[in-house]
Amino acid sequence: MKTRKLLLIYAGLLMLLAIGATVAIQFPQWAMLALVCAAGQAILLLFGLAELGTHTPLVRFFAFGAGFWLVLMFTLSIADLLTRG
Amino acid sequence: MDVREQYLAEPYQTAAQQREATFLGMWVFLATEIMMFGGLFLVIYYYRLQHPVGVGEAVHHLHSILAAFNSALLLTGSLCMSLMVQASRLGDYRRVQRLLLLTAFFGLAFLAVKGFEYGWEYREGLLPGMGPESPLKEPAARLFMNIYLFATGLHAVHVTLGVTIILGMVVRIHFAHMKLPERAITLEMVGLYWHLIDVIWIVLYPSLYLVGRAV
Amino acid sequence: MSQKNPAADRAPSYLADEHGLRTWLLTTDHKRIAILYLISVTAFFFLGSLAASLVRIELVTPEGDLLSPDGYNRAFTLHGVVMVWFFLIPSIPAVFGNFLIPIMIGARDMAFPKLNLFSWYLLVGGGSFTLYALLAGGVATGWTFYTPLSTMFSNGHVVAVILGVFIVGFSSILTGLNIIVTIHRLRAPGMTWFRMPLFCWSLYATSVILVLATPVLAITLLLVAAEHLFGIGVFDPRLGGDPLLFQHLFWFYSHPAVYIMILPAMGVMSELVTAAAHKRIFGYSFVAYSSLAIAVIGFMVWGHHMFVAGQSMYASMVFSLLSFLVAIPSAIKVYNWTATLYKSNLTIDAHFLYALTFIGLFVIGGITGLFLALLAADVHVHDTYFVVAHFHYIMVGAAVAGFFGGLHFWWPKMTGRMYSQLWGKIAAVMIFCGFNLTFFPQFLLGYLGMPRRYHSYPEDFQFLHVLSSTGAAVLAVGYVMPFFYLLWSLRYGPQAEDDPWDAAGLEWRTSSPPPTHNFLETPIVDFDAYEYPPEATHGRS
Amino acid sequence: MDDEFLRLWPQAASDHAHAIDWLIWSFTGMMAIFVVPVFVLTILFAIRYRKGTRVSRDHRPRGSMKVEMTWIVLPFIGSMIIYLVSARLYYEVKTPPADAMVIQVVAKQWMWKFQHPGGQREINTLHVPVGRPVRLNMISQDVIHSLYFPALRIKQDLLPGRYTALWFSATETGRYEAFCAEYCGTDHSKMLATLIVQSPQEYQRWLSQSGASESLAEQGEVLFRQFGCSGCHGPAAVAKAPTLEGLYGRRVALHDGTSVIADQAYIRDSILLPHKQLVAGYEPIMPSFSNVIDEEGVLRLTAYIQSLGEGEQGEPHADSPRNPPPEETAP
Repeated sequence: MKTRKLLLIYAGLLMLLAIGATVAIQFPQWAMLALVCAAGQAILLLFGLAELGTHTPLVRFFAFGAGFWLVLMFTLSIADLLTRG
Repeated sequence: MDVREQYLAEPYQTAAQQREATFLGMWVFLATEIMMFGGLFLVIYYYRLQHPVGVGEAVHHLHSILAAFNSALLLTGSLCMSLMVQASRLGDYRRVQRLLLLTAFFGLAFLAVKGFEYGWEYREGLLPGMGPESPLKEPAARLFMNIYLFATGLHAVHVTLGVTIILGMVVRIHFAHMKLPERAITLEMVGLYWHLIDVIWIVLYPSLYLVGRAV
Repeated sequence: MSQKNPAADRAPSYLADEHGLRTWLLTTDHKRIAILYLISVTAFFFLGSLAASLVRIELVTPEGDLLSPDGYNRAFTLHGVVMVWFFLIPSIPAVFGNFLIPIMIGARDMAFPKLNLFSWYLLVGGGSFTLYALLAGGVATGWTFYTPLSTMFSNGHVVAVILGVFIVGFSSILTGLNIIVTIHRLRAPGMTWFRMPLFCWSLYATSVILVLATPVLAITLLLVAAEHLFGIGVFDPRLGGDPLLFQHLFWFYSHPAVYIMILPAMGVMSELVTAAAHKRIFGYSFVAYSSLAIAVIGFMVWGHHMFVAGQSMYASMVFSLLSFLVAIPSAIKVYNWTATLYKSNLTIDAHFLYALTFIGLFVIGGITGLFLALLAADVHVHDTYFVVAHFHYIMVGAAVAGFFGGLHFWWPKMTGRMYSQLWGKIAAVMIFCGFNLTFFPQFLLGYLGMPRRYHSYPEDFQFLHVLSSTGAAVLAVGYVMPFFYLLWSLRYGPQAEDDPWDAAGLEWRTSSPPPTHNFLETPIVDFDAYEYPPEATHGRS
Repeated sequence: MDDEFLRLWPQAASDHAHAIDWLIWSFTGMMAIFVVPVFVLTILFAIRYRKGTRVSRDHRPRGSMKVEMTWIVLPFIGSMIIYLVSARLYYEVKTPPADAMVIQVVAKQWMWKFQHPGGQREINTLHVPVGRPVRLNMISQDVIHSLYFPALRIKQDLLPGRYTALWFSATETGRYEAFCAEYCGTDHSKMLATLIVQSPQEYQRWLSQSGASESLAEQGEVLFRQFGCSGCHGPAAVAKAPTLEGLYGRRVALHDGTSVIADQAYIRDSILLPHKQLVAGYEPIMPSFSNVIDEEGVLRLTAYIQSLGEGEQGEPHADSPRNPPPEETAP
């Protein structure tokens, strides 16, 4: 992972951060876009700087495994909140 | 006998086996950190849905531009950490120490800006308990400020922990306890932990400062 | 002479090769750490039982006269906290998991030995911290710490107990992490996933739950401590906080936690049944996958604790349906154990009596669990003694029977000594009878409407309570007996041979007690799990 | 509460209770079909295949997909049938009939306070007429409690900050125990109540001589003036505030474009958290009364507002911005 590639990824991260922040502050109704930018930053950082791509698939499975259970927790808890009526 | 074999921990037969076990162990630990902050994110988004008006008012009072600058600090820290890991693989002691100190600097800068932000909010009376009368009318806004304080505080504790570990690594290299590139894997683990702290802040920043601002 | 490992020219056993307190307190040998865990876990078990006997004596009379109301509340809270976090969760994974997994998969030690010792210190550290808080005044919130009672209306040592449980939570996270990495990376050559004993499968599934659920408990308890200590009100109803959010977060951990408690016992059961039957298990892959299925579906069902707590009707119906789904893997396991006994070559020893106890009590516990999953029935029996009886049938009837069964099964391997079979069988029968006399009347009490955590109750429940308390006395004697004849066997018991039960498994192919590095040279595994000679008579030359 | 020496089955005082008992027995029966074979076969195999018995043990089965599938699918189908029955019963328990008589319940640490529509107030006892559906509108003032009637087989938690409902229609007269089922602190076991189901005549006689001077609504009116609500919401109001006549049960358009039915929860939130659901076209000038009025006061005010005339369901409120005559919204 040459230095130039790392700097490129870093620039990408900063750009995504800038986009997310400015959009959310100027047009609050589009604030959800900031979350999309954040997701992009997270994946870019994990695969770029943390080199998750080079590790064995088992490690990658555990890295994203936690996400599966979080999605579970979110959907069922918020489903209860929204259908409380 | 491959040079890396000498540093074989007790139960392992081959270095590759130990290397993969270390990565798997580290990522399982990082998964527990993600689950812990996951619980906190549920609290944040649960209350966003339950009290949109109150949360909107609280988010309106937060200083999101200052926090954006703070996020940039952490991203730079992550860059330095990756450069350090790359240097440690080449065994370049000087460069590794310099980059480690640079990362620690960015970590401390993040904490300093965070402290300044807390002070600013304290003077505005936003923080719970002590401080002047809170300008927030909605009780749900004060509830959100509580969550904001707890979430950023917990993250700050993790950043402090990360900075102390980095400084510990610098000390170990200084007294030549760590031979590179054989023991580079330890530095890679510290790098992973730092990247995780950064990922958590990347998601925490919009969840607290950006989404659902009062129009 | 069918000596299975001729090369074992008496390499010194892990107990004999070094002596002195330092070698125990600074050991990184997974077998010694398992013994350390066994001692501390047994100590916590007796402390929890003391609190339970206080509760049972109190309930003999309708009006609360032994303890003050607050004293009673602190007694059942102590019983809950100590039994859940300091006995049931660490018991089988930390004691038998640490001791047996490396040997069963042919490894020399756990993946991170130093981390293993550190988790034991976390257990003892967290334990003593909580012990001090519980004995110095304790806490009167129940082990569930429901808000706003725990955050705004409780004056006990809430924060101290929470910090103790928080520390012990890390102990179980690190144990889970150790087991996952060990099973993934340290299996002996030839030991594929489907040649592994089912005990390893169930401990792997348990570790996945341990690692993923415990952090959510950590954050929930931290939020309660922050609210109690600094007034950072996150669940404060005055500010619009929602007590149901706390219950979602708490039960998201606590239901998987009950699977952490029962899954390892199911693993022990698979070993006990196959060893006693001297036969391959019926449907190996089904039993193995059912452990993983419990680990996955176990995370989706927590809402059945909140059917009457103000949860939305539709969410309750979804949780009820999922709760029926999670019962299927447990049913598969029980049916497969029963089918294993078909055409088996059965020897009935003390440990097999504990296996029979497990099957009998776990089935009743599971069925009453389905009663609670039934929406309309739960509205009636939620938070009554029906629930108390249900989870005691599972935790005490099944999980503790699994722990005792494993203790009696692997005692010769761990200590190299044989205990008296007669006393073992008497204790098992006494535990079975005492248990049923204690907890079956509580089903009737629950359906009659006696609520949980009641210090005094109407007179017409007294007869059933007296029955239950006498049963508790019989159960207490049953639990104390193993303490005597097992310790007695340490000094006076005959020397155990390498494979006293003629069982099949890597742990029975090394000497007992095993040498420090388990095997003189890493075994090559070329046989299937539970490979017993097909012909009826037993004898392996 | 005829306390015999030993009672093994609780009294059943409502049709729902009998339905629950039937559900329990049928589920027990079905589960017995799936469970008894386990016990029988375990003991049978243990005796028949003991070591040393002369019995054929060749071609032992390693497992069979067919057998496994049967004991997965059959119990699941059985459970699904019972699940649907219990889900329907649960739906009935959770949806009170519209014509039910509403009784307010406020739980406080270690006592129950009941308030009848006619204004009668009781502590730890609840008189209800037999055969008539009764809806309990419940809230807690401090921690979570849970009102539990074993004889009616129902219970419902009371939450601080949110109304929860529990309804029943008792069919047999008599006195029945009521407990607090959710652990709520020191005297959790002393927090008992008695449900007294009476014939309609007895109930009327009890209502008349239980000395309620004024109804709930009249008590609410007293509070309405005492806390100065009439200053803004009254007919001769100087400040601009939504009129309350005919508000109850009507759909109100909110500031952020959504609209909500003005039920008890809406009115309670508007009193305690005025800015939470701001009515469209109004300024957020109403002060919060959250630590001024307690829960019982809120219930009385709500009863008073309800007595100002029920709005028809669904027709938007008179002065919502959709059809406001211009001069009326001008201050």
